[in-house]
Order: sequence, then structure tokens, then C-alpha cells
Amino acid sequence: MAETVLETVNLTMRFGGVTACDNVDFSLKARELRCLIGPNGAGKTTFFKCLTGLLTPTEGQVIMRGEETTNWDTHVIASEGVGIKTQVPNVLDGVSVQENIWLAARRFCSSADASRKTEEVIDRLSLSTIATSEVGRLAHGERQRVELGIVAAGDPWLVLLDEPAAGMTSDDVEQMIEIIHDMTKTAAVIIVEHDMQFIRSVATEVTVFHQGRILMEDHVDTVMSDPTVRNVYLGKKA
Amino acid sequence: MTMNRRHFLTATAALAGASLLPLSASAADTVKLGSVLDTSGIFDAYGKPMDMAMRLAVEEINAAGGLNGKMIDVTAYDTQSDMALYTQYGRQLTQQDEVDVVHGGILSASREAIRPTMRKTNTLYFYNVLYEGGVCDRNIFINGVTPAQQVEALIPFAMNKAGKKVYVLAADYNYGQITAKWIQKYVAENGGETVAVDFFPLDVSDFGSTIAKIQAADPDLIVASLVGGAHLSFFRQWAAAGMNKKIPMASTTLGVGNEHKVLTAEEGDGIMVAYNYSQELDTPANNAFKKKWAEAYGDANGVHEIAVSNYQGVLTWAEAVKKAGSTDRDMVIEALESGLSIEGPAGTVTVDPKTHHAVLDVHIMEFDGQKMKVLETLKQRQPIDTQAVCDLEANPNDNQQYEIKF
Amino acid sequence: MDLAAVIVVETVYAVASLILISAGLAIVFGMMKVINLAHGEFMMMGGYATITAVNLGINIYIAMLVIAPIVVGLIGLLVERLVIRHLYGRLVDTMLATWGLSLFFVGIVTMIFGNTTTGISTPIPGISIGDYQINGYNFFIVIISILLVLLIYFVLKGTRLGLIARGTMQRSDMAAALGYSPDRIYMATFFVGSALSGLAGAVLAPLVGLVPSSGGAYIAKAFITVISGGPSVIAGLISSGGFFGVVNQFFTFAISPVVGEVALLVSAVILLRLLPQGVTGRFLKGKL
Amino acid sequence: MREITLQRFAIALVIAGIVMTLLPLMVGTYTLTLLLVYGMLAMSLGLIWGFGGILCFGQAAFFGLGAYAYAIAAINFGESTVPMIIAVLVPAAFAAVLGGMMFYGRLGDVYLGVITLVVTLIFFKFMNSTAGPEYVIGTARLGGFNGIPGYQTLNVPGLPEQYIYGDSLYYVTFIALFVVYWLVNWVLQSPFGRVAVAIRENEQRASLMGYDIRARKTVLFAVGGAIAGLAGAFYANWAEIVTPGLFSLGQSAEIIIWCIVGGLGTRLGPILGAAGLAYLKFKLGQQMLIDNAVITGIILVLFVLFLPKGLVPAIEKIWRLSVGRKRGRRPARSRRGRAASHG
Repeated sequence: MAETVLETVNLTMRFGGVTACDNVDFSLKARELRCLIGPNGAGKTTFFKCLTGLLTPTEGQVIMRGEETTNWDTHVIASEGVGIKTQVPNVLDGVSVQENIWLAARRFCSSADASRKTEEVIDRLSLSTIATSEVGRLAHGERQRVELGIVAAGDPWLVLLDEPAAGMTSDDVEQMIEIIHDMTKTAAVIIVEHDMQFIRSVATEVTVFHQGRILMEDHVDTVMSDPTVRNVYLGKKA
Repeated sequence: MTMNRRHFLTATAALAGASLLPLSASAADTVKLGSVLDTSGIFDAYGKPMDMAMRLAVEEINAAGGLNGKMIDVTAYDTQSDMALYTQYGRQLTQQDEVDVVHGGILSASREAIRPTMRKTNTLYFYNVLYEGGVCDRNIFINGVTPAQQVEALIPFAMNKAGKKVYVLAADYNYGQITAKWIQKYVAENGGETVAVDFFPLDVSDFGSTIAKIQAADPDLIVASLVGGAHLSFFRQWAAAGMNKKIPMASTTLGVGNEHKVLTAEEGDGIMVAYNYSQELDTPANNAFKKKWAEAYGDANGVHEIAVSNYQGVLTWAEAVKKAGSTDRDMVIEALESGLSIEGPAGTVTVDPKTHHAVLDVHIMEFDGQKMKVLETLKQRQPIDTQAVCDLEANPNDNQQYEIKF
Repeated sequence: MDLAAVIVVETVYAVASLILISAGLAIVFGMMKVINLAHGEFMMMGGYATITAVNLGINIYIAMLVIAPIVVGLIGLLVERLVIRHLYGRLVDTMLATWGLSLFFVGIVTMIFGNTTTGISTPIPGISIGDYQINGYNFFIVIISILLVLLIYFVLKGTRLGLIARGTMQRSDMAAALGYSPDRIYMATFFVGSALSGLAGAVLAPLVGLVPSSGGAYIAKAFITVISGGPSVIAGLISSGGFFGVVNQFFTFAISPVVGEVALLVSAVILLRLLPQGVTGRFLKGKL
Repeated sequence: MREITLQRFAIALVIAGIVMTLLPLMVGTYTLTLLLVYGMLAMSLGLIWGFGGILCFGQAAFFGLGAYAYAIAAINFGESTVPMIIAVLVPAAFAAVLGGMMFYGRLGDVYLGVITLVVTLIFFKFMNSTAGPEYVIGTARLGGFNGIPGYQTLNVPGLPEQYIYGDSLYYVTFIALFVVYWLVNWVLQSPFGRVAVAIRENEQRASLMGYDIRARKTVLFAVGGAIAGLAGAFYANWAEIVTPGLFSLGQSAEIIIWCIVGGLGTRLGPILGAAGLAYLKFKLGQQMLIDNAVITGIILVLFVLFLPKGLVPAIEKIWRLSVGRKRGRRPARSRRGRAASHG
């Protein structure tokens, strides 16, 4: 079995009186693909933000590849080789697609290598038709794809994606899944997602959050048929 | 500025080269008078009447046939109360417009900004403003009242009336700093005691705490050398606290810009001052001058101390040009150094050859119903403060501003 | 002992005048997230309106408390219609445009009234505290400031207008949801804010020599007070006005007025470094 | 890429040379020198605001600091070379400390504006109150409101008797501006400059890419401070007097106006805006009909309302529409005024 690359120990995050994450113990193996699911307010996004350094947890630890990163700044975590995509598309609107990806690649290599890397990523994510367009003028799905390109450009060993499929057309989603599977060749991937359709098509291990705690962890099919999960999470839909 | 000889020479050479006509060869039909004054911005209360006075003097001279048959042509720049513009326009006057003489500058800061340029370019410079004294430079002529002429007379008079404990308030720049020292000196010489000296930057306008501090010190007399619009608030707040009825005040600056007409009679009455000029001087020269001013500008309410100084400065220069028969700088300086004197609205003004300052009358006055009532007149006072340190006859190359030392 | 009383009075006065000069800016900033850098010039025009009215023979209190706020409020209304409303949501652009307006007003007033110092004397005589004489007008300013704060409080808390206003403060689309045009509300807010600036300028006019550039002296202080106070209008004004007023007067009495000013500025830098969202961004959250 | 850059550099060099020789035929070199100094000052803000998204309300602080540092050092050393270097280093170091304090404190735009403005005010107040004899650095009196006159002006390095003034000062300033302009260009094309633009566009994304935005903004701010300081040093040489007015709010306001009018996010815009408006102000100073401030104010308001991107982008656009389109060149990056609304 592969080594554990990410681990949280007793991770707790409180906002005033609200405990958004409560004693979360979580671990992830190298090249594993994991989805975090749960109803609104279950603490998925808070957990995600604690991992990325966007929030500093109240208690507990985050350990990446054996090193504690709990109080690290986002940019330090990112420059350790963690690719992050936030909930809303987070791209550089005023510059071209190329420039976006080049800047992401440049953090990890020389300018010349970054240019090569940029071409490679543009090719891989089929962005070549829009490579010189200004990102701010692209459609939503394209922007999501550009952001994945930014994530991929850093050759990450850990990829954190918050709702990558939100607001995308089914064609886009298909392409997205392909890209994600491609990423798992070299990286462990965590996806925070609402869309069960999407999670089913990714077909993977899932972690269910409920009221700030981990409710259960298993393969998507098992989880979907679990009555407790259906109750807390899908009850409304069913 | 310590003049570097080489710098000086190259600068002059370059100028002579740059201008196809050398300065002395003013073969043109006009005499060029340059003026730099703040006619807008926060010091325009001083500058506007000065500008009007300069133009009035020039008009008179031209109407009487000009100087040696040539008309005076005025080139005036508004420095907008911005010290940086003084250097700029000062150089423009000397290098591009190539004027024969420059009259101007109001604050000591502005004078020090252009004085080096004037000296470097051999352009005769007149600074016609009441100031702190001590400037020693052969290229400049100053006809404003200096501390020895003003403070020396005002302090004993005021102390006599009020008492020995003096509290000094002064503007925080070289005028205020140096004048405050003179005040301390004369207070001590007259057997008094200076209990405190407070300096205020020119933009301070809230004096509440100062007024409380003054009361804590409980002086017999306040001497205020405050300058500009913001400082005028002090006199308002002083009166608003009812203090103007309790502790008498003297000022070395109030009224120079006609502040006694901005303050109400209740606020101003009783403040003691000493200047060369007052609108209330009842002399034939002054009455004639006020009439001419009123004819030119509607009424003569705007005339003030330094407007008259500027007027007298232009007349003095014109007299010297006539006497020299030329606008050549050295010949005009020689004429001025011959002990030249003129009759101005404020009486006789004589050039002191040793210091290039002026010998003039000083009147001790009191504010009374928005007027300056003359109480005592001291005839033909010498600028002894500057005379003590500066002798341009012996050291014509001297170039500095002396400060009083204790 | 008397001196201590005088110092207390001067300090209370300093706090009150800070609140007074910042109120108009605070309302506009709190409600509209617009920083009006022409605020100082609005105050200056309030002063000129008062002086002009007094010179025309109108009672000084009517001139200060009625005429000046109305005149400046109307000028503000015009400014809002012509300039500000095109720039909502663009914080930096509004700052730049109002900076331009401030230059414009300085120039216009200079052309109309000339750049000379004018002023009126205070209508209230000095008051004795023990052996000390103190400016009686200080008390008037303190009272006006207290009344002003109470007025803002009751309007916000107790009236329908205040309810809408508070809603708008928290969420700008709230008013629209309640069926009120945000456009109208912004217009009204800017009018009120300008009128308060005019009032402040008018009330302070008898204490200072007024020149067209007087506004510059106020804007920096008001700006600092409002930003340091943070999002809550009243709590922010009182807390930061109180803090800066005390710091300023302490150093003024201990050393000199200049040091007092510099101490105020330095404490503002430190305060903002420690509390980057202003006092009420950190404490007193959600208060008015 | 490299060849194109070299070629462009050569063309720019030729154009600059022609402009440098032609300008004195139209305007006096004395006025021109000031316009160049202001151009350099505007460029410093144009760099940090237009490309780094940092709106500094107190760029005048670094300008004044550079001028004062030069004047004080020149009095003490009597030779201008070291003072010129000091005049760059002191504001740069101060900007680094101030910037570090602000950026590591994660201050928002408006708060950053207040702090820079307040720091400028502190300098202004402090310098204004240094008239007393106790304020001395080495042999240099700070002089308070009057400022410091009479220091050693620019000389040929090592030869304190060989002054560079008048026309020569104009040429030296022009060359300095050209060199700084190309250095700024080079910085903007380098990864550092491209990351700076990324930070302007989206701070969070930049830090998610792994860039330390606090450190980078601090460095950029310091570079801006250094350029403003150099402009200050040239100003000191031109004016031969430094006064606290250099730290005034009006001075800071003018720098911002130059950038807005010229065009934010362009390289040439702030320089042209500064030179144009300063020349206009100078001309207006010679007429009495209408107050100077009215016109400056109206210009600023109109630009914010109708031309928020400034003149240079507008002209570029017209150029592209009429001529440029046919040539099919890569369109210049449009800025869409984002920087302005982001601050």
C-alpha cells in the first residue's frame, strides 16, 4: 500500500460559538482520489480551507508528507507542490490563458522550462484555441478549465479541488473527469463536491461530512446505499 | 548659500553666452522690472496689495516720462504661495526674461529661495518686506523694518504698559525663530523675564490648549509673532475666551496684512504694534498716496505695511537708476550706496550703504476700532541689528544671513 | 486643580470636534461605502455660507444651524447626481473623483470670495473656571456634537428611514428587496452627509480664520477618524474620536500642539496596523 | 523574443534621442527638466499602482525623502555622487519598512491609502517644525518651513567643481529617465514583473500558485520608493532648495492625477500625464482669469467619469481601430480599468 501523504489529527475549527470542524481525523494515500461530500454547512469547505492554509485551525494538526503544515501560509503550502482550486473560479482575469499557466509553472522552474510546461498543459487540457485570449472574457466552463490548467502546471503531488464541476455543462464535466483521472497518475486528489451525479461518474472513495464530523468513509456505491447517509444527506432529495 | 567661485563664473559665462544680448546692453527701449509675489494662495492677503503697489509705482514713473527716457516694462509671476515656484519663476525672470531688477518675495522662505539665483545671475534684487534682519549680500536691498527698528521700540513700550513677565508666541520658521530671540533679548535688556516661548507651524489653527497654558504661566504681556491665515485663529480664540480683556498683547506681525480689519474691533482693540506705515498716518504724502491708490483701484482700504514697502522699494530703485543714468547693476548699486533717500507715503526712507537695509520712521501704534492708532513716532531709526554683523563696504563679498546669538 | 478642569474641558472639546468633523464623512462611508474626499471642502463651504449669511444680517444661529446645512446639502445633492452616482461600487474611483471635486471647490470659492482670511467672532462670551478663562464656545460645540450623535442614533434606531438605512448598510440590495429604490436612498444619504459636513464647517467657522483651502486641514483628520472607527457609524465615531482626541490633547498639553498632531497620526498608523478593519471591525461588531 | 526586444530598444533609443534634441527648441530646458522629474515621479506610482495594484496616497513621501536625503547628504559630503545614491537608498529602505509593515499586516486597500497618506502628513508636519537650531544632521540644518537651500548640486562624479546644471542637467535627467524607463520595462517583462501583475489581478490566486504576495508587494513598493527618491534627488538639483511642501497632500494628489490622466497600467502614460499636466499648470500660473485648482479639479473628475483608463489607452485604441487592425499585431493587453477599481 502507498504511503500516507496527508493527515489531519483532531482538526477543529470554531467560529465564535459555532464549531464548523469537530475533531476531524482524516488521511489520504499517495495518488488516491477522494471526494468529500455532505450537506450544506457540514464543514467540508472549512476543512478544505484549513488544509490550504486559508484558515488556521483552532486546534489539531495538518500533516503533509510527514511535515506539520498547520500554521503555514497558503503560498508556502502551495509552493510545496499542492495544487489548489477554490470554490469560485480563481483566475487572473486581466491576462491571457497562457500567462495564467506560465505564472503557475514559473513558481517551480526556470522561465524556459515554464514556457515548455505551459505548452504541454495547454495541449493536455485542449486550451490551444483560447491560449491567447484574455481569461476574463471566457465562458464559465473555460475558466474552470483554465484553473485546472493552473493547478496542473505546478506538477503537484496533492490536488485540492473545491466544487470543480459547479455550473458546467455535461460536456465540460466529462472533460473535467478525464483531466482529474489524468492527474491521479501523479497526484493524490481531494474533491469537495455536492453533485452526486459527478461523484458517481468519478466513481471513487468518499468521505461524508455531517455537522463538522466525519460520518463515514467508504466507496461511493456503499455510501450511497447506506441508510444513515441517505437520511442526513439525501433525505431531502429522495 | 555659500557661493562657489567656479560655479558662479561658469553660470555667468553660460548666461552671457545664452543671451545674445549681454545684460548691460539693454539697447531695448524699455527697462524690465521683474516681480514675484504670492497673489494667490494662503499668503495672497500680503501679495495682492504688494502687486497693486508695484504696478501703481510703475504707472506713476511711466506717466512722468519713465526712467532715463525708457518706459518700465513689468514681468510679474504669481507664485501661488508655493515656495517651489519661487525658484522656478526666479530663474525664468533672470534667464529667459532677463529683467534688469527683481522686486518680490514675501516670506523669508521665498527670499532665501530666490536670493542665490539673483546673486548668481547678477540680477539686482529688492526684498521689500518687514523681516527678521541679518541678510548680508551686496546684490540685495531690503527696505522692510527689522527687529532692532521694531522690537526694540515695541517691547519697552509694551512692558511699560503691561508688566515684566512676557510670554512669546511665534511662527515656526526662520522669521519667528529669529524674531523670538530678538524679543527675548529686548525683554531681558528691559529688566523683564520671558516665561515661555512657543512655536507654531504655519498651519496650526487650534490654540485652545495654548490659551490654557498661557493662563497657567500667568504672564503680564503676550508678544505674538504669528503669521498667516491659520494663526489668525489665535486672536479669535484668545478673544473668545475673554482673555483680551485680561492680558495685554503686542504683536510684531499683526496688521502687516491688514489683519486688524479682519478681526472685529472687540477682538483687536488694544493690541500694540510698531510699523513703518499705518493707513491712519495723517501726512500729506500718505493722503496723496491713498488718493492715488483709490483712483487706481476704487478704494484704499487694501493698503498695508508691506504694500507700502514694495511701493517705496520700486521708487528707491527708480531713483537710483535715474541717478546712475543706467540700469547696469553695478552702477545702480553704487548710486544706491551713495546714501540715496526718497520720500514715500511712510516718510523718508534712506538706504544704509553698509547693510543695504533702510533707515526709516517707526510708529508705535495700538489697534482701535479696526484702525491702527499712532501713539508715538520714532524718526529715522537705523537697522542696528544688521549693522552690528554686516558691513558690505568692508566685505563686499559677504553672503549670508546672520542670526543673533546669545 | 483648575488647570486639570481646563484640560478635561479641552479634551472633551477635542473629542467632540473630531466627532463633529467626521460625522458627515462617516454616514456617507458607512451607508454607501463612498469616501468623500471633498468632505473638507463641504465644511469650508458651510463656513462661507454662514459668514455670508451673517454678513447679510441673518442671526448667527440660524445661519449656522439651518442655512449652512441646507446650502451644503444642496451642493452635495448636485454632486451626487452629476458625479457620484455614476461611480457606485468603485471605491477608489469615487475617492479620485471627489478629490477632483475638492480641488474644484477650492478654486471656485477662491474665485468668488478671494483667497483672504475671513471669519466671524464667536457669539458666546468666555467662561471662568476658577482662575482660568475658557472659550465658552467650546461648550456649544460639545453640546452640538452630543445632540448630533443622539440624533443619528434615534434616526437609525427609531424610525422607518433608519430601518431602511440600516438594512442598506448591511446589504446594499436590501433596500431594493424592501421595495425602495437604492438610487433614492443613496441620494438622500449623500444629502444628509453633506448637510452634516456643512453644519460642522459652520459651527467651527467662528473659531478659525477661514480660507478656501481650510478644508484640507479637516479632511485628513476626518478620514483617519472614520477609517479607524470602522464600519459602525456611531460606535466607530465615538471610539476612534475618543481615542484620537485624548491622545492628541495629552501630547498637546504635555509637549506642544505639533507633537499632539504627530502623536495623533502615529497612533492612527499603529491602530490600523493592529486593527486593520478599524475599531468596530474588531470590537463592538454589529453595533450602530 | 530577444531580437525583437533589442530592435525595439534600438528604435526607442533613436526616438528618445530625437525627442531629447527637439524638445529644447520648443520649451526651455529649465522647465523641461522639471517635467522630466515629474515624469519619473509619476512612473514610480505608475509602476506600483498600475502594475502592482498598490494605490499609495503618499508617493510624495518618498519623493520628498529622496530630495531631503540628497540635500542633507550633499551638504555633509560636498560632492554629489554619494548623495545621489543615498537619495535612492533611503526612500527605498523606508518604503520597504513601511510596505512590510502594511503588507504583512494584511491591510486592505483603503487602509493602505490612509496609512500612506498619514505617513506623508507626519513628514510634512515634522519637517515644518524643524526650524530651530537643534534640528541638525551632520552640518545640515533642516530649516523647517524654509527648507534647505545652498547644498552642493550635481557634479561630474569625483569632480566637485564641475557642476552639471542648466542644459547639461536637462540631458542628464533625460538620460536618467530613459534608463529608469527601460529598467522598469525590463522588470515588467521579467518573471518578477509578471508575478506583480498576477498579484494585481488576483491576490488569492497568486498565493495559491505559491507566490509570497506580501514579500513581493514589499519589494515592488520599495522599487517604487527608490524611483520616487531618484526623482526627488533630481528635483533637489533642479530647484536648489528643498522645502516641506514636497511632502504636501497636494503633491501626492498630483501624482495620482498624472497617472489617471496618462493611463494606468501603461508604461508611457504616467510620464506623459505628468509632463502634460505639469506644463499646463505652469502655463496656467501665468494667467489670472481662472483659478488653477478649478481646471485641475475638472480634469480629474472628467477623466474618472469618462476616460477612467486614461489618455494613452484611449489613443492606442483609436490607433488600433484605424491603422493597427490591418497589421494584425497582437493587441496590446487591455486593462479594463481593473486596477483602478481594485486599487
